[in-house]
Amino acid sequence: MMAEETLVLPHLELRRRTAERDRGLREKVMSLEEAASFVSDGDHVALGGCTMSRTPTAMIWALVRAKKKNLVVSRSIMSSEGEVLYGSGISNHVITSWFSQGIVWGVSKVMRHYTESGEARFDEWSHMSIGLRYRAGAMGIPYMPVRSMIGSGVNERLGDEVKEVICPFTDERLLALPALNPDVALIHVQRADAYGNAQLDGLQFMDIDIAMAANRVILTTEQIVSNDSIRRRPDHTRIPFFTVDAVVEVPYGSAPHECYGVYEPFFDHMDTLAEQTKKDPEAGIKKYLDDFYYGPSSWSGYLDLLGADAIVDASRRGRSIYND
Amino acid sequence: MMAEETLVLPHLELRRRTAERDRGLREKVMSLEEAASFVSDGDHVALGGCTMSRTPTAMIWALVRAKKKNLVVSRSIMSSEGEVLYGSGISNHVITSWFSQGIVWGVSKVMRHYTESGEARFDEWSHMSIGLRYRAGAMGIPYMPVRSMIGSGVNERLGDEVKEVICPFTDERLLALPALNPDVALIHVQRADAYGNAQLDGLQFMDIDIAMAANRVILTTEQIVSNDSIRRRPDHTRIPFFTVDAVVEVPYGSAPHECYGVYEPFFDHMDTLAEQTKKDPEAGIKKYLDDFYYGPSSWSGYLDLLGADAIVDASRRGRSIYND
Amino acid sequence: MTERKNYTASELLAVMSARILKDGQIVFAGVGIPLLAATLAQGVHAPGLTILFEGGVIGPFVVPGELPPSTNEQRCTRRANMVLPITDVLLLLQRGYIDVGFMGGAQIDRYGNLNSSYIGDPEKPAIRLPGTGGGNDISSLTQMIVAMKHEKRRFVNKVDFITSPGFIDGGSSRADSGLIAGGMFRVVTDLAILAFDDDTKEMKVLALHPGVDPDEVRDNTGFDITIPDNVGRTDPPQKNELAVLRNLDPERLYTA
Amino acid sequence: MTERKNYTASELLAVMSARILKDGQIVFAGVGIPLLAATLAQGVHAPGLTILFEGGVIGPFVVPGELPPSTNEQRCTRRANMVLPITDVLLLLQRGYIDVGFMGGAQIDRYGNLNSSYIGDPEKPAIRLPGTGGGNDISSLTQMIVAMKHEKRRFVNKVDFITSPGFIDGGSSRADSGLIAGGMFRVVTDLAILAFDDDTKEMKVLALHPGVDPDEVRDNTGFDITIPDNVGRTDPPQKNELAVLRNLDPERLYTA
Repeated sequence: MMAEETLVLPHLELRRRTAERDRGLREKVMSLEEAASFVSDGDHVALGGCTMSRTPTAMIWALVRAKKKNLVVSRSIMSSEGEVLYGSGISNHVITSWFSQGIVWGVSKVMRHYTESGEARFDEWSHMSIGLRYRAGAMGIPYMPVRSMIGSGVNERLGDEVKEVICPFTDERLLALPALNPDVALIHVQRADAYGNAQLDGLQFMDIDIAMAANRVILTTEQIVSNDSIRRRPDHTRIPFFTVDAVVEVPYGSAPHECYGVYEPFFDHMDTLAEQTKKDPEAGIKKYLDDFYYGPSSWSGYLDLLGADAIVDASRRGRSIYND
Repeated sequence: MMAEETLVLPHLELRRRTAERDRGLREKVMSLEEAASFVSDGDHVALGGCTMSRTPTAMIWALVRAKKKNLVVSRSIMSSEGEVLYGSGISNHVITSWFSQGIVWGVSKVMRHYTESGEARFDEWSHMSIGLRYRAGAMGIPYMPVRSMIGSGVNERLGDEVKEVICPFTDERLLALPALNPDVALIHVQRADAYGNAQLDGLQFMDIDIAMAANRVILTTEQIVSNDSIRRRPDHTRIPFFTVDAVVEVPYGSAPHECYGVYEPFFDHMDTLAEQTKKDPEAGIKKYLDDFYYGPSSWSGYLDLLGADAIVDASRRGRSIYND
Repeated sequence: MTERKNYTASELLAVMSARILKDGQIVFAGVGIPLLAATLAQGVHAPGLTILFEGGVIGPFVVPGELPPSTNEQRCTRRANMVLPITDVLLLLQRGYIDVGFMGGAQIDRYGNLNSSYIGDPEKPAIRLPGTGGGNDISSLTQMIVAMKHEKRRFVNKVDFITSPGFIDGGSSRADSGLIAGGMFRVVTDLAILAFDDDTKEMKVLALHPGVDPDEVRDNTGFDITIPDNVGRTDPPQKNELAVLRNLDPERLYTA
Repeated sequence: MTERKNYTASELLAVMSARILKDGQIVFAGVGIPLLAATLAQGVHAPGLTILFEGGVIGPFVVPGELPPSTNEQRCTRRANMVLPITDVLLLLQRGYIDVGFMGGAQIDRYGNLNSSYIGDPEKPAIRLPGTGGGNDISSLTQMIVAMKHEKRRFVNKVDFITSPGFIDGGSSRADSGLIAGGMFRVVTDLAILAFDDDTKEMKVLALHPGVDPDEVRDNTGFDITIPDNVGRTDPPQKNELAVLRNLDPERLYTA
């Protein structure tokens, strides 16, 4: 388990780090490669989205290519991007509530291989507990009381990472969840301006809390829009610019996962990955990385490998949410 | 101060009350008068909006006419509706962070008259503390740790209504704010469907937390729209139907205050109220109630008294937010 | 289950689960059988039932033939009344707005505890399973219905690991641990409907499905299970129930 | 202040406050002088300064002549980058995103504590004032600038009531009380710019405005205030500053 003294950042240290950031209104558009420099080896990296939705695939792709090391990665629920983390070795420690490719493909053989062999850690928290850890971090409080996770093996296995507290008003026993302020958050959105004001359509998952909690935010976006268009509908902005350090325009930046209203998951690609990692998970995921992560010379090269047919099909299904 | 044992509802009692509510998908459109029956004498009533924005004026108007008694009323910031509460006698106990007509009219003489004479209570909390009390109530936790209000007279005067807690991870001292689950919430919105799914444009204030925290919600709305139109943009719904017990269509339901994008405050009316309550606050507010609250036979009669000129002017200013 | 039946075990599960749901309820559902059952209930007897997904969805309607692959994709939001952040939809459980949590199970024990984390010793597991997802929160915070296949390896005396708490060690141990609300309500299998004793909190048989012999339940349960002499009998799936179900899942992704 | 000046006391306040703000800062501002000053700073030397309002507004631009009546109406949201719930915008202070809180004051004491709640005994006040609004949260959670008229009845030795905490009883008493971050940074008046001693946390004069004699400050302050021999002097308001200001408030609602 994580050393207790580093589990929750002391408030003054959290503020010191935040005060150091350049939070002024300024343009911060850059390439995936440039944005990757905001992630240091050993960082705690939180991923936006959930399961196969708005996964920051392109940014993870860039971090794998940049050969980052010893990242601790947290997310509400992990899908195939978790297999990529383990397989590439950029992280052997994930914190999540559920980790497999997706229900329809059964239990992930890659996750099983790395965790059962002891090569990698998978710290399990309840879904809401992860959300409330980010939320406490976003709110600037060191813990959040909760009525869940109590009495379970999940709780027990977390040891001193959670504590019992007593409500001073009702004397009820609650669990205190430690605030989580990630070093970096990777979040993919439908649109953002050059300053980092982001709009999210559809499901928001834990992204807003993650952005507020993190010490740096790398935003990838399907589209960069003008600040003017953001200012016309300020009640549609979900992430304010001053939390954001990098903005990267990456069309299809969540593929093979979905981006609400833009494209659905690339199911055939996911089928192939599941099939390819079934027999020899390690060789299967390495080959996948060779083909899709190390092989292409650019993100467009990656999309080429997905193929125009699949892109068009995923897009048609994605846009269909607005058809009626 | 409120008796400590009733300050925070025990969790099982909160759940019992919630379980008793009819939370199925059903139509609940009714008149102001019918909706007033959801408020009982002695209830804790939370008001949505803030200062002169999205004040549930029409519903307060109905409660005054129904001669409710001994209400405890909380709101982020109180404006002239607080004067109406005191003057009508439906509440002599408000909980808020700031109470006057508005900065431009100086200190409210009505507020001063009733509080300085001891006829009415005005419990002062910090702005964020009220918000976090609603939020804790909305989250189903009995308290929320906070770093504000500490060390001030505001805190000191609240006595046992707040408690110091120690973070079990960082040993930091924090203040525990008691959850607030109002008996009834009155919330005015731009649009809602017949089931109570509500959309809010622009500033949201504390309305979402209030709706989630309360044991009953009365929604007044500028416009009732179809459930179909709600379902086309589910990410615009801010209050889910199952928290709502009554939906009342009341155009200009916040007048003389504003409703974002629909009308701005009726400044001349506010000027007149301020002037009329300056010399003899009690007589001034009584006359105001006679003229605008008891006089008209219907809400349209109230709007008649505001006058078409003022309505058109406020509407023109209100809609102008979307002009560029 | 020796007779020929005009439905699959999964269809039986979905139909029997759907019947337990009541009109007007708010149901927190997982994908697969729970979603099918809740949608079936809407179509047959509970038009005012509301489905919630842990991805952050309130009151969606599933498009037949477009069953979502998890509770976190846009297909889950079709014709929804509201979408909201994950943490907030889960907090509705904690606040007490949800009547029923409804999910599948990999392994359950006599006190209704569910395991979806580890087979074997958690320190060195034989199998690492995907984990709790929303299951722990749902089972901690509301009344639960679980739908699962009735097999000996799934119905064990004591789970290897409590991922989603039922009644822990039985008796008052759930409340004693600090979980003051919620608890297991029903387990629906392809053989029977199971409930929990009011005092001991041990699993017992409430009703057997058509053609199921009590011994079949005993043989497929890894602990001694009470089957009262006056145990109930469920009615077989009806035509209209099966018709609605097959329309929802024409490719039999979840009802093969 | 005996010389004739081409600006009002309120204009002086706005100009002197604006100069303290830096480009790139995130400023939580009240209406009136704070908003005018922050907008003035944007127009003169700090184009990348961001204004926040407690009503839930990030990065608005004020339309000249349409000053909002409070921080909670739609006028505050003109050309804003984002609007969000009140509680969440205030939580940005607690999280540490805000550089400066900037507000007016009714009564302040030698340790920078502000009172906007009660004149006289709170149990039986001579005057009940409107209360804290966001003031308590802002002053508890970030570095503060206060702009107010310099009058003896406003600058008191000890406030009747601490609505918004400054340095409480001076020294380390603020941190000792549990307020580990933030604190008073500057008080700007129509006579001087005031700061606080690093150790004692007592108010002291940093700079005098044009034409102001040290005795004028002493006469208008209700406690002994330190005025160093080498006290600074501010430059008078410049034409461009006054022009921007008068364009913002042509009816002189806040700068009469």
